[in-house]
Amino acid sequence: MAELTLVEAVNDALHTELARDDNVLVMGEDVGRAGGVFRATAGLRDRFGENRCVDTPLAEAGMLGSAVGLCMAGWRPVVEMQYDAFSYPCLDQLITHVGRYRWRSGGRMEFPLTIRMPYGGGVRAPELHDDSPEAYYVHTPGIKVAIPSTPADAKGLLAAAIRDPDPVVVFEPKLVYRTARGEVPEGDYVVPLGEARIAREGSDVTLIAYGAMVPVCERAADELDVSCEVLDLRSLRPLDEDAILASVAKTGRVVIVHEAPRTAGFGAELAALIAERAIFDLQGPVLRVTGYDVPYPYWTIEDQYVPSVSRVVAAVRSLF
Amino acid sequence: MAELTLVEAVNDALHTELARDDNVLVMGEDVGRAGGVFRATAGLRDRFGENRCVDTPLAEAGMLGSAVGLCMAGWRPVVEMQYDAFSYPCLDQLITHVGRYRWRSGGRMEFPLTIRMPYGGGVRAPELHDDSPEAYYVHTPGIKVAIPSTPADAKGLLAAAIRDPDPVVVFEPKLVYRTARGEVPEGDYVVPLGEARIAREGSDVTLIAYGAMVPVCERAADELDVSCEVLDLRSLRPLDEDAILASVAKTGRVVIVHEAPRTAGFGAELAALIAERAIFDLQGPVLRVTGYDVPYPYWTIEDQYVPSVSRVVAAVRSLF
Amino acid sequence: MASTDALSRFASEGIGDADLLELYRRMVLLRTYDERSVVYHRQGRIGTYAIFWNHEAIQAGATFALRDEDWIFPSYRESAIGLIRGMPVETVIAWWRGHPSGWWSPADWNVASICVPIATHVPHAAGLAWGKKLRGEDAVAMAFFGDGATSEGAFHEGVNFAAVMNAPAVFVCNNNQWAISTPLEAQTRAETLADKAVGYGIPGVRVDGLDVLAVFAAAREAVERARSGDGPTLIECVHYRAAPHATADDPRAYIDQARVEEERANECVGRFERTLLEAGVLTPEHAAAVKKECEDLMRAGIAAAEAEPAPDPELVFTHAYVDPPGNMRRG
Amino acid sequence: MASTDALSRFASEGIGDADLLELYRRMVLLRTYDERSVVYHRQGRIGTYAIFWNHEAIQAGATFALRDEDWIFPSYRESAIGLIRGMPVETVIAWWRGHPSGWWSPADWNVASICVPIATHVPHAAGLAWGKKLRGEDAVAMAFFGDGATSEGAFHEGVNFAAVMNAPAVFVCNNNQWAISTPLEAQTRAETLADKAVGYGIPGVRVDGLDVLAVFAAAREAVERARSGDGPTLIECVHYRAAPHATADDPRAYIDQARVEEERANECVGRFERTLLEAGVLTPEHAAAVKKECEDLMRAGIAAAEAEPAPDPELVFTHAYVDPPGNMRRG
Ligand SMILES: Cc1ncc(C[n+]2csc(CCOP(=O)(O)OP(=O)(O)O)c2C)c(N)n1
Ligand SMILES: Cc1ncc(C[n+]2csc(CCOP(=O)(O)OP(=O)(O)O)c2C)c(N)n1
Ligand SMILES: [Mg+2]
Ligand SMILES: [Mg+2]
Repeated sequence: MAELTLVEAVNDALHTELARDDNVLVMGEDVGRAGGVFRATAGLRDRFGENRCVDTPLAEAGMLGSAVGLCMAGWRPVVEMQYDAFSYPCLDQLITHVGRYRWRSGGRMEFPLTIRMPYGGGVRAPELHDDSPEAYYVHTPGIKVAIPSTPADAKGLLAAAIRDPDPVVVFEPKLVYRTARGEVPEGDYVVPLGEARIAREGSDVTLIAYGAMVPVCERAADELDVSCEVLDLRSLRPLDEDAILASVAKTGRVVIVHEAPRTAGFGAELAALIAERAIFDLQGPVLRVTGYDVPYPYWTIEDQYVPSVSRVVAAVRSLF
Repeated sequence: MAELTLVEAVNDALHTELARDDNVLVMGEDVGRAGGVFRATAGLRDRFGENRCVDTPLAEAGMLGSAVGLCMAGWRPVVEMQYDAFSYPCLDQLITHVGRYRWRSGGRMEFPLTIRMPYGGGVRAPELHDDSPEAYYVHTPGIKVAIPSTPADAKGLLAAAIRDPDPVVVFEPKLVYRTARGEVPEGDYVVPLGEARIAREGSDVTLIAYGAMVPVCERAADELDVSCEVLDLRSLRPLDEDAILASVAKTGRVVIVHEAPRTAGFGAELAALIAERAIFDLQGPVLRVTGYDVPYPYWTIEDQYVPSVSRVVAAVRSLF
Repeated sequence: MASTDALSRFASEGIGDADLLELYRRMVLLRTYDERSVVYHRQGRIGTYAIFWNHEAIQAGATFALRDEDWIFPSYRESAIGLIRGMPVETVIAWWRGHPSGWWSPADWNVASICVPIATHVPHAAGLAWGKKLRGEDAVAMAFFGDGATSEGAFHEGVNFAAVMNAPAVFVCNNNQWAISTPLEAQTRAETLADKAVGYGIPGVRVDGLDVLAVFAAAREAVERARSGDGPTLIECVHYRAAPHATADDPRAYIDQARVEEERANECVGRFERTLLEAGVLTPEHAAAVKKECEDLMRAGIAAAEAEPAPDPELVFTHAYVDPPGNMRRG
Repeated sequence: MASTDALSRFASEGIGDADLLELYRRMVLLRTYDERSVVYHRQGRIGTYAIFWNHEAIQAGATFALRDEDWIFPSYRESAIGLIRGMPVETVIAWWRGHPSGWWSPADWNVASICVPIATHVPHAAGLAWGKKLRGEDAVAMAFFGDGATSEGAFHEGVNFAAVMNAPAVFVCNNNQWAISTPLEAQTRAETLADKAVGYGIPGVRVDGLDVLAVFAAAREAVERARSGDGPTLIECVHYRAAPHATADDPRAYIDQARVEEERANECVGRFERTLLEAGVLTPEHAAAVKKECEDLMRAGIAAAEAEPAPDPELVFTHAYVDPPGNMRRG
């Protein structure tokens, strides 16, 4: 066990997986010579060569589109999108091809590619360095989505994504890239997709979150006098519905937290799941604390936008 | 009043709005010489000239990106995407610019552009002619979304979209382009965004739908012995929350129907709204009847995918 | 006429009569597929169909330069190109019937899936070619797309990727001068589409898209260049769309029919046939036999396609994931 | 040196000393803005900042060919280009401080918003130029972007649109030969970036990006071409990035510092200053006065930016819509 930051854990996973499987290849903008703008791919080019850690032209659709072709040639590409909002040019390839090509092949070809990107706000950056695009990805059939909140999960979920036979998108909470530190198992380490983590046991209310909102919920739990269960989803598809329903059955109260805009965000899916499958367990409304349906704001006021401990606390209090 | 098909009503709206405002301009692939692959833009080029109804190069991002520039030059562009799935290349411009540019200008510039496209399945077409992408659009801040189900609304909502000072996306249900016929007011006719339509009054259960799923819900209501209220949203953003909550308060039972994949589809937002604001009105779970989280299937079995009358009927029955 | 000289030139290069007759057979096969399909559509036996009449010289000529290990990336306009590799006629017909038996595995034929969204397969070809090269495998990727496709960002990003990666790719542009109803001059201001190669630092060539031997010669050179490690080539095959875009389309609204008639009079299969007859490579009997063989193939193909049992509704779910999420079936 | 000849040539064309001194002032203004900003960043007074040191000749030279009614479409690399139009220093500083007062209306200055996502503003420039032309208004659009930007589909689609629409647009590529850590040869295989113009059927020119007069001359020709209805031009301004990509970047990992030192020795502002001094157009006193004036402007600017009251949190919602949906504030 080594104590690593979240971004170091990502780097560790990439080193481990490239060493483990010669078919794994990392590609993206500035991943090679520079080792990534967040250093997530540091050391890969020196260790595995420029053909296993490739600096591509500046073209996200070209990156993802050629990754589809790489899969056809037997590779398992790991594509880095430099930032959340800079992944949007690749959505066309994602929706029209990445999510459909296995289906198109009558199930006889696999497209085991991974897309990973830093996401989320709070980093005092110019616009479009703060987005939380997970809903665009998780709404797309054929795609799986994972979002770690701890260094150990950052390693384990990325390893699971790279080994998964289907396309997986991993969103890494850049806000805690360097501040989240924790014990990370060395060498082979996989956290299976689809298993939520109970970040904190509780009995009065369930806080459901992922990524950088997990620590926010934990801090809110500290402030609250009621007993909060904090559920860290870790994976949005596959989704650990049992863990959600079990917790709701126990507490009867739910607050869902994410940074993305509210309308048709993933929180809506969680609320819908609960409204369909756990309606009679509920002792109150299913609340969401989310980003607003407005462009991500100027960073001097971004704290008004990103769900805060106090907004989560207020939502929980309103349930009692 | 003339009796028109839905696509004729779209064409009528375009003729009316281009005649009404010299700043309105229609652009897209094959909208000019051919009058659109569905004839939605027929006659515009002859009547208003090739500069008011422009055949563009085959480039959706280029179309929407230049429409942003056209707005800066004082135009009100109406951009046709030839089919739902062929709009995906424009998502980057939509998310990074169309939804944000007014904010970026400190509210001092307007981007009154309209995107319109045929959407939805059931038309026995090759793949990617069947998608229901509304969730990608409605999740995007700064964008409004309207979806008509009748010829009159197709005209009135498109007119409202073109006159609206904000960017509006109008999805036209291509399945009923030529089969939905109805009285359409001649000349100036606007259906305000944000007002749902009660397609049928009822007291036992509320069926919420839009576009081509409205007639499906109406047929289901015919088959059912319980009294169904069918709510045609007409506009997803702005959303007529009062109409939804009023109907749920009356019936206490809800079935939401859309063609798009289920996960994080707009139905999730509707269920989440109800779970948050109407939880104590509910006498049963909030159900969704939707497309599945898989690629839209081969057309010989697409009827297994698109919500059918019998699936809606079964969902309603399960509530009693 | 030039083509007979071409024949002797090819002969001197070892392209013998057998090869020419095989090339002829492939053109006839494609032509027969296309003409029968239009009839099948009229009879309601297949859905909307993208007609490739008079595009056969491009499709047969370009792929004639490939080996079986090379990959083909077709657009909807090249839907039947797999026939050249021996793909069963019923497979392609089934695709146009929306029947699951029409979905093949690219790995089975080294023919990628029919690409419906314009130009989005161009980066796939770049990636496949690059990926094969990285593995030290000797395979070339050949992508087909139209004149309109060159306006898409996906074309630009894909060709640039291939060029930068020095990938063994050949980009074949079917310049039929129309994108549905949009003429070439509304698509680009460039003198030629081959000019676009300059911006990627790769060779661009322009050939008569109705001269199968000219297309083949250009493709052969491009494939050799790719194989020998010198990177991609862009080939512009110039002709003029002499049929509707698809069965649903009525071009009379926008194309001058006189021009279309001219084009039809000079159609590529008959042109090659005349050349071969003239050169004594082909006899009328052989030509008739080839046509008969292809018609029989089609007859058997449509019969087989129509004999397919109705698809299992379960197929809505079967192929979405290797390892499907639990809630996939909820709807 | 060539530039002195250039001066006389310009003089004969009516570009007099006053113009040259104004051009010099603009370069010094941009240089001062950039150098002070790096200091402000170190002092924690602005956020991450994209350094444009030694890009001043491109920005000042190209825009010197514009009239006030012409539009400028900057990338983050041209964040301060509005200063040339008289935009207050504090506005640009505020942008880098993430303060709402840094967001101007493009219509106020005919300067579009700073474009952060690479190349996505290229189609905006095409649309603006096309739209102005449709209205019969005489305005040219000039877009700035980097070498890396030419790999994006948005660049391709935007330039092609402008070419097809014969729009009065000028595309200025700042080829500093690096996209963060990615060198030009990993971005394109083309001989030059100006070559890309061929594929769009428009003129492409290549100039020394450190020679402000060469950039101005090329821009002036392109602007005249656009204004006279002959369509867009692509101008490649070649130099070499002699500073980090941004304050957050450490180029020592990937750029040879010796090369950077060479470049710095030949930086563009000093070069132009020497030319003007040599030609007797500029005196050391005047040069000193200009620098002082620019430093004062910066001092006033940062003071004004820092004097801005903390933004009203309500601004999270204010500008999203003209006519906001009712649920906008729910979160
Ligand atoms: C991304 C995308 N946009 C639009 C369409 C609709 N569409 C189908 S074919 C076509 C024209 C294509 O023209 P071209 O590239 O010249 O190929 P051709 O049909 O002439 O072979 C269009 C616009 C599509 N299939 N994909
Ligand atoms: C679409 C998009 N992808 C990635 C980025 C991240 N990024 C910021 S600057 C940059 C390099 C740009 O290089 P170039 O176009 O040469 O311009 P320069 O920075 O050299 O002026 C990258 C990749 C971005 N801003 N937008
Ligand atoms: Mg064509
Ligand atoms: Mg650069």
